Amino acid sequence: MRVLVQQGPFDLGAESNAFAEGVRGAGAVVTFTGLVRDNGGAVLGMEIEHYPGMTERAIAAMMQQAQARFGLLDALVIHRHGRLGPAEPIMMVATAASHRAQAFAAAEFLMDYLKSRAPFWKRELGPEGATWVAAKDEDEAALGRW
Amino acid sequence: MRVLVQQGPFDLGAESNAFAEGVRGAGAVVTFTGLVRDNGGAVLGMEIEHYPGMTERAIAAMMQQAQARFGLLDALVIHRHGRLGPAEPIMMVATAASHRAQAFAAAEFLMDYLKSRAPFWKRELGPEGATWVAAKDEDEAALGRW
Amino acid sequence: MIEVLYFAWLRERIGVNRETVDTKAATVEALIAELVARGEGYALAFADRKSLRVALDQEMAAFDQSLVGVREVAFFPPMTGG
Amino acid sequence: MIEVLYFAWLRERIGVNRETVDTKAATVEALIAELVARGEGYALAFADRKSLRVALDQEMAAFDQSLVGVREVAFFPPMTGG
Repeated sequence: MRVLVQQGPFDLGAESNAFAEGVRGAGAVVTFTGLVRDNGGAVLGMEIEHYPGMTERAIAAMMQQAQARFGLLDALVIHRHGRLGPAEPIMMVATAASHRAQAFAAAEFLMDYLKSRAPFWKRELGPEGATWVAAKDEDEAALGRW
Repeated sequence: MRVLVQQGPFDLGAESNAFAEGVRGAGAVVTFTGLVRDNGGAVLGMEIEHYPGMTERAIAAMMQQAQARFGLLDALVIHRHGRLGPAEPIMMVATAASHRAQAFAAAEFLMDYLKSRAPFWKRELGPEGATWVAAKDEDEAALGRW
Repeated sequence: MIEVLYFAWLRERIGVNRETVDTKAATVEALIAELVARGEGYALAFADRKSLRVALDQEMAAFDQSLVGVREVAFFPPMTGG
Repeated sequence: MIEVLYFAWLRERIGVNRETVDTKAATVEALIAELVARGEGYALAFADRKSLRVALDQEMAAFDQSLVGVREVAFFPPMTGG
């Protein structure tokens, strides 16, 4: 299992291949990639603040929970911080399991936890300045299903 | 939207990158990759038979359903047939949507339909010969949730 | 004249993957009855109706469906894709 | 002495991202009360308790939790990762 918290971009394809090739005996690999939406030109970019140290700890804890709960064979989380342009990848999750149900569930579990329990704060850069992204009630509610 | 039914291997990473870069305005991209499990050496490979013509039609129909239902911005299905070795990728699905819930749901929907409604038949090659893979009740049941 | 296709273990039991059948069968059911009468391989292939699926012109169909206007009938076990 | 960190709009309202605070506050609540007394920026930052989260030594915590042995307290709004 691997956690990368970094400022620079990552290569979704290269990471996906390395992850899939590095797992032994998996039948299912799921990846999720979050991208900066441009909302029809209204978003010029994004700035992501984080809490160094706690971020890595919080994500590692989620991954251990996911592994125990869904019998994961492996998992990967990459999350960027700093300034990002429109359509740039923000983060990715990859999960590997014997069967598809576990791989999907673990990826969704990790995403729900990353949204609301990993110390990142997003600010959208629009034509009229920067706005902190508000946490959504539905994201908090999504945790209720686990 | 693109369907590829092919004998040769595909490059998960290259396909993932091309897919993610080709979608405009997406916030979420999910990929699923199915691999030949080796079951601790019990599986020496796999042979996949399919129904040329119907396969492409059936998959295209599923993709249109998924697009309408989950508001997909794009989708990709690649499925191989013929002879595959252990750990080789069998197939992949990619979905792109504005938000993660739709991208995940659409990928799971497509996987459930591909398992039970796309005309492929798998045969596992083991040390004692070839065995047709039996359809699982749980795969049929999985369709019930949509 | 109808083109009949067989896949997976149905193909293996019958011994061919496709054949042209001269038939006046009005439904899938009637066609199966004709085929079963051809011999042991066919009888074995069609024995377990719960494990049998049929497509008419590449669309999934029911056994009581009419063959009027149908050019291609395919018989196969439950699919195992993905 | 406790290291206090602020993130996102709490950091902006207070004007610093971290500071060392000489305090005898027994709980998070008590620490917040001390900080709020420091001025308008702090008062504004801590005004909406529903939008406030706290971590003690990098673990999420509740406002009534004790500060005994704690070296690092972080205040921030609900997280928006992923």
